[in-house]
Amino acid sequence: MKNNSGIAREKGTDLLQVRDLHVEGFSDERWHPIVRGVDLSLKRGEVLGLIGESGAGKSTIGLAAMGYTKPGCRITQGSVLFDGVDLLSMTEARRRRLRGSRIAYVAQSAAAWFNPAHRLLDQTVETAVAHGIASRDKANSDAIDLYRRLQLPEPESIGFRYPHQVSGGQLQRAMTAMAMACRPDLIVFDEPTTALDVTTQVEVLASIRRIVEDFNTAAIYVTHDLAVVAQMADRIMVLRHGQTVEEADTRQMLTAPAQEYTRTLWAVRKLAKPEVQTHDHILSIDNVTAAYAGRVKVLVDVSIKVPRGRTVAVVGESGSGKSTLARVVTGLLPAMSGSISFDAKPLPLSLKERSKDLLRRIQMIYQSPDSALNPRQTVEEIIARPLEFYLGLKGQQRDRRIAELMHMIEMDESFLDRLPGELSGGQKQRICLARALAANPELIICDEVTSALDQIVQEEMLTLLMRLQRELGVSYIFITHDIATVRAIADEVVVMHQGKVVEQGLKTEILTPPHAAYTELLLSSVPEMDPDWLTTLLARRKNQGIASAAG
Amino acid sequence: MLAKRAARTADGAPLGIRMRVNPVAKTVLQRLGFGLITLFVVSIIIFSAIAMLPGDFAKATLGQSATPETVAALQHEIGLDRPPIQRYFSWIGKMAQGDFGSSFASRTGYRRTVAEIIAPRLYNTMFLAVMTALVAVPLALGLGILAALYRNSWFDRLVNTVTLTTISFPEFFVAYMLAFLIISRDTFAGTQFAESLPVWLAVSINWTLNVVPKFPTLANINDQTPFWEHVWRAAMPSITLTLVIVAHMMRMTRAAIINMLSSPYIDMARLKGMRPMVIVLRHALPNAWAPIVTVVAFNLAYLIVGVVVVEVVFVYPGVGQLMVDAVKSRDVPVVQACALVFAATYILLNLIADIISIATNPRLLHPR
Amino acid sequence: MTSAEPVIQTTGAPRVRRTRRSRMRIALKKAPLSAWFGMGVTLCYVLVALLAPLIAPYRETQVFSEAFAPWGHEFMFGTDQLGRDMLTRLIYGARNTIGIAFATTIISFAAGVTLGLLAAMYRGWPDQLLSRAVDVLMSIPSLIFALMLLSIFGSSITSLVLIIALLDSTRVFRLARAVGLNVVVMEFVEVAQLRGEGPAWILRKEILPNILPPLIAEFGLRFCFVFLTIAALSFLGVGIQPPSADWGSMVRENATLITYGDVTPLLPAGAIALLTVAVNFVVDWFLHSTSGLRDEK
Amino acid sequence: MSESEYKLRIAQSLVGRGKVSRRDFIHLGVAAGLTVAAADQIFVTTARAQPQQGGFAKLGMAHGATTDSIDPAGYPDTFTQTAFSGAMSNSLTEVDAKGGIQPDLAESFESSNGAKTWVFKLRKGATFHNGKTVTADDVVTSMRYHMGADTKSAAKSLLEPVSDIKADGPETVVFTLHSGNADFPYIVSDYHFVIMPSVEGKADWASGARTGAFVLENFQPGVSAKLKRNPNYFKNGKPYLDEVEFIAITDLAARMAALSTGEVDYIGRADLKTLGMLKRNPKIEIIEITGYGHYTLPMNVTMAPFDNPDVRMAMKWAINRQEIADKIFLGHATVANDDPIAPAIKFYKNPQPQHSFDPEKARHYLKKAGMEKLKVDLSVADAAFAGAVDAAALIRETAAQCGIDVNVVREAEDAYWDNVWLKKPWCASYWSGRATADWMFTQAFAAESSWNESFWKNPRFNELLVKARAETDEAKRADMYGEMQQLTHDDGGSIVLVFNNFVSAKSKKLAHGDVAPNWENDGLKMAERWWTAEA
Repeated sequence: MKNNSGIAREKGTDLLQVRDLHVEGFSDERWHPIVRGVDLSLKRGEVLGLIGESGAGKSTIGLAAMGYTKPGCRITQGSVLFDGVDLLSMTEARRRRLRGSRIAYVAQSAAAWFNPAHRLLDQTVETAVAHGIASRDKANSDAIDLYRRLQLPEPESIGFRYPHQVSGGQLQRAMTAMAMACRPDLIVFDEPTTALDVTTQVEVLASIRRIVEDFNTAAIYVTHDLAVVAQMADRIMVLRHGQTVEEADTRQMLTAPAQEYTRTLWAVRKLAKPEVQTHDHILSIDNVTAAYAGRVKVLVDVSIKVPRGRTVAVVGESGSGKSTLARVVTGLLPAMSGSISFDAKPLPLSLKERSKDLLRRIQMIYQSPDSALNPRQTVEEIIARPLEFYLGLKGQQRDRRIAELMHMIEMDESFLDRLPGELSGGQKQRICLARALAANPELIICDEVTSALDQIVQEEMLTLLMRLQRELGVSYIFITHDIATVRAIADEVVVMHQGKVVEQGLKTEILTPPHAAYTELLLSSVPEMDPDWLTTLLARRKNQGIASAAG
Repeated sequence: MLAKRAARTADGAPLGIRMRVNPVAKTVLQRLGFGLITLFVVSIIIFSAIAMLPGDFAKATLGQSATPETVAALQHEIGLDRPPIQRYFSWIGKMAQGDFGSSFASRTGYRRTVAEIIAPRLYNTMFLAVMTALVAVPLALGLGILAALYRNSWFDRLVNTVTLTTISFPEFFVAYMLAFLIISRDTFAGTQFAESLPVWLAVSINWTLNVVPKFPTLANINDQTPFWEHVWRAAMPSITLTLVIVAHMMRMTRAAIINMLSSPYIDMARLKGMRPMVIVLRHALPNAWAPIVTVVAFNLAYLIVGVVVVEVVFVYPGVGQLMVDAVKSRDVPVVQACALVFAATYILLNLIADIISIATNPRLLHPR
Repeated sequence: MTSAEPVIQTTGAPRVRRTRRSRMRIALKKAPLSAWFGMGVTLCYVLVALLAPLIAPYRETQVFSEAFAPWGHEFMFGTDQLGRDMLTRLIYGARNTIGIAFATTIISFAAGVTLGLLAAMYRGWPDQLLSRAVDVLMSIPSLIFALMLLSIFGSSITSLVLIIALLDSTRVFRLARAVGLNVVVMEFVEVAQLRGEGPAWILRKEILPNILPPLIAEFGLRFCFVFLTIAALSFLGVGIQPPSADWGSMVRENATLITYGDVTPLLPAGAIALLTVAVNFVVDWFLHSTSGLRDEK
Repeated sequence: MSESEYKLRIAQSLVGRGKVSRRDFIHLGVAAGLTVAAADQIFVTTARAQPQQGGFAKLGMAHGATTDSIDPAGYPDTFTQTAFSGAMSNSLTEVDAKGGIQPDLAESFESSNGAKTWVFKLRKGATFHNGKTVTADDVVTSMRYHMGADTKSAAKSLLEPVSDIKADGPETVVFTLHSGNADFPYIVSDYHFVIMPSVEGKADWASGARTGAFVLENFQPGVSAKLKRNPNYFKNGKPYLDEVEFIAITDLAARMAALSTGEVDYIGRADLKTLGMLKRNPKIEIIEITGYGHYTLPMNVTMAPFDNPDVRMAMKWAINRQEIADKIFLGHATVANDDPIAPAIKFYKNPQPQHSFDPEKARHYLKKAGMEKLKVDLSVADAAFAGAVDAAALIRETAAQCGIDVNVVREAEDAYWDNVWLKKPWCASYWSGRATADWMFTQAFAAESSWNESFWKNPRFNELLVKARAETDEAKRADMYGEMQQLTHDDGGSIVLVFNNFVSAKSKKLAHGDVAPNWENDGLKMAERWWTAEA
């Protein structure tokens, strides 16, 4: 990896050379190009970062480097020379022998990529044993050693657990151990920390970086997050629409990107909204405690006030109770105790007790538009329903309003008879927004509405939301885990941790020190566009003795 | 904290004061409870159904020639003169003590208990079911796995089409066709059809027919039939049933495995350089057990509960025929007992399937 | 469920606007040979069933003097034991058998899907009650139970249809409930609930369209199994009433001929089998193309 | 006749009983001037024709149910009748192959007092299977088992004419009848009236100890019954077989297959449809006996529309009996004329005119009944008789031409005799026939009979029935029976379609003498009368 760790790394001979790679994928009954003529080369012990938006073809290239394509894809052209041999022209049996032993893979979501039926240890050593590299016993003790190096807790016994019994961060490290089991020459990391909380991400990044350095393994690190890749890679290649945009050393890329496109990759970070303080509250949540049937309390004594026409950002990691808060406000999960008032009137806690008009005034938008939109309804049907249901609009009136709404979300009417499956992620999220707006709401709860989107799309979405707030005076509760998003949109910020409110107040108050301890941990864990950020952070934490928050 | 607790769970060590019922035990207890209720309701339904059927046992046996006094005398002897609700409660009272009661065919000094009537039949039914299952289940799983492994190959298509065809015919038709094969051993050579064929073809067909063992078309066994003869005599019904049930299980095995093959961890196994057979057997199959076991349990239940047609065709004395006979003669205690045996079989097999589903799923077996 | 989202993100390719009909046309164009075969055969059957009086050379029950006439010009497949034209019987058999099986399946689906989805939506005690009731029904051997019920209510076509539908609806219930459970947790259902929609609307507009593929597939399979059930009931003597021609009874009546290698009983049995295989081919393809279930390579 | 020839005759008869070996016989034959080949040929034919001892037979019965028992109060069908009555037991008399009555367990019988008193003398030395000697008391107890208020016997009505039974010493039984009945010995030959040991004054049926040719070894209701030879049987030389097994094969196709594959040596009620194909099998013989059995379609005359005699007559003319005989029974039947008395039975007189298919006449009678159109339900199942459903389909077609809409209701086979027969207004039925006109009429047409399937109560008919029974003048009796047959033909509620032939099939491994016409399975006595033909 990078030399700044102090250990001199030997940059050896060429290990991997990809030439003029073309990959196609089959969808909508046609073959579409995914990768269009990409070249890359990698030396032994070198880490290459592949970065781009979704659809840029970065994961496909990562897999193609192993001579592999996902089902429904095919390599149509090019060569992949691994250690001088073309992976694409060799027999399947030979490729199989290389995979796992000399080239290994670490996937984004370890929970899905680990076989749920087998213990971690069995999966870790499987490659070594199957390829005849080590005996079962030797492989076992080596695996335990790897667990230890990766700072997994209880390295002796953790291997006897099943994947569902360990946390996401641990699983990601176990998968790294699995990839390391045969001491491969090359590991492809495919967004290994994207699904993790920021505080966990720091730990995993540190572990991965160390072990790759220790064994001098070459790596391809695929991610959409420039700040993350900056910590890991020696060189970065920016991809777009399956083609190389630019390629440069990490530092150079960060300080002086040659292409305008590269700059847009951190677009959201540039958004910043000046906050406005208001004392007219549309919603006030007082001492609310909530729990799912018979389980532990998910929200404990939470009080939050939402100013009219403004945005409250609720920040927290998974398990902090922020999504539960949304369910409590909508009445899907009636609070056990406490009260909620809306527009200065008490709001019935349960959905069933709320009038149709009350329901209309509070709308919600979800993180994943895929599951929030009925895949069997056209855009028109989706937007029209609230108009008919709440406002009783029919015929021309209805059509006119639909056109207005489409205009509001900056989409044209040709989309109206499409199905959600035919829209991009950003477009889908806009439809969700239009559906919420159709009800003429006063408060919209946005639950991680941008976190599934690419940076540029996120930026557009956030800008749209802010414009609508200016024009319509609608209030937002904006639930997110991303600090950049908070900076971009919030007036007030609520920090939540383990079902409790840690801190709340105006945005600038919260985001500038001094912080509460948890806020400090959260904020400091957000990667920055500085290749030395991780090294510095780890050193500082070591000094301060901050305990790792996530195991 | 969390990790430590999970570790102890994985090691199987006691979990401390907070009692956590083993998920398997919990399921078993819960399902057995529901099972008892189900049996109770089944007994009521069956009892009412027989009560609604025209005629009763006395009329059914005496039928044609009986004078009203004769019928009344017999009704009194077997207690049919009491109101149905009273009869039901006295029956269930005995049932609760494990007494299945006596068949209405009993007479003074000649008691035929339901248990002694059902026992040999149940043995026969179980014998046939086990014998068939021993062949059909491994065959179905094997074919399903191979079909999944070589999906869309000619082998896959062949297996699919053949099994599909066998379940597309009525059961009794399959049975008669098999019987025809056996008869053809002796008679094929003399038929007009054989004469119309070229000699070489007729000869080879005849040869093929004679390679088939001459299975008996009559599977009438009794309690004195020796074991291997029982196997021999039950061969034809067993083959028929195998043909009928293999398709379902095989197709489900294939579908479940192929379904698993689209999981990310299968991609992972491929990226780890595993051989296709290893991928199917070690990575896909363990996760596909639940649907496979469910469909296997369903078919095993069918082997016990639903084979009345095959029993009739091959004259195999199983519980199915017994129950039909008993319904015919309105022999309520026997019908009730058969229905309960069937229902219990169904419930138990489903329970076993559920237990296996839990046992093969670490998420359920070792909750966090 | 939301399999419409392609796994592969295409780059920059303009998305084609499609109507439902054009989507269907593309799917059809892609259908394998077996599916085409299946659809062709099924269509033929349906046409034969609908047009029976026009196609059939004779009346359904018309008796001619010669019983067991050989195949030939006058009687294409010969005559049966009473001297009725075999071809005519087969054609009318299609009408009766398919009609009854169709009616039965429709009823069992109407009941099974409605109850199954209600159980999935409401959970709690309605679900428990319905599920346990279905357990009870399923634990009674269905063939013998059908036999008893038919003896009680008489083996008219109406009671035959209703009884088989009742016993069949248990499996439909289970399937509908299972697939329904997958859909009710989707956020778009929650959206509808938040909007304040009534359960009937949610069921019809939000859930049902999303579970149609497995239900339609199951419809095809159950439709075929109804044939086999009716045939088995005919075997036990309580099938469709003569002189209506139905394939199950026709096989049964001539079953003894099989033992002597006579092909006559093969015709109705073959008719049942061919349709079952055909429907299964269509169902296989349909399931394959609508579920994300992808056979690679 | 030379001495050698005479010796050969005797030897021949001995061969028949299996007492002379082939070698000895050929030796004798050559001595009598025959060639070795000729002598051998004679040996073989004789051995086939004459009963020989030993062997084992598997007999496939068309019936059998799990509720079957050895209780003679029941015996609902051919399985129990052939196995438990015919093979295992004896009645006082039996019907021979020519339809005559012969003493069985009785040695002789005679009547007095205008056929009102009947005296039966028992065979000496006849014993039960448990070794107990048969006494007159056993006979009295056995017969009383079917009599009295609390009997559960299906044959109760047969003994209703009996006023008293008493033992006269250990070997004589005296029956006193209410009125004279010249045919009484026929009645006691019924398969229900088997003789059982008397234990504490009660008939002991449950132990299975009877007098018959075979001893019950194993019985599984609804499955099979295995019996082995009774070594102490009172009839000399009988039975020939060492062992018989009765197997219940209710499925027709299964029965045919079982015979074809040699699983069984005999099947009752063969499938007529495939008889031609079965005949081609060189190992199999068809046995066809013209019996007393007939197929009827009883109309309940107490229910509309059949309470109108003209409707009944219209129905009788609306049926094509010849077509039914040809198509359903494939010629194995004789067209009947709504008269249940078979041509072979004494006092048979064919009533006039012969009913046949005549739409004109049918419409005429329908009009006479004041109807233009008629819609009736015909309840059938193949349980009534094989082909009943098809016959109904044919009737539907012919009746339609007479303006009668016959709705064929296919009933469940399993409970047909309980649910349909004697319950539905019009159904199909089968009678295996009775050996005398009186018996047939008394059971199926007498007003008080519980088997009066058409519920027909014609006063003149019932008056004649009683008179004819006691009449000793044969000519007067003939007239009376003739009039009764005409009455059933003109007014009766039963449509008698055809007289059937008992068609059964056997493997050539089994041989038999003349087959009795009274019941199926050689008068139910096949186990006792048949032998294996293998040399």
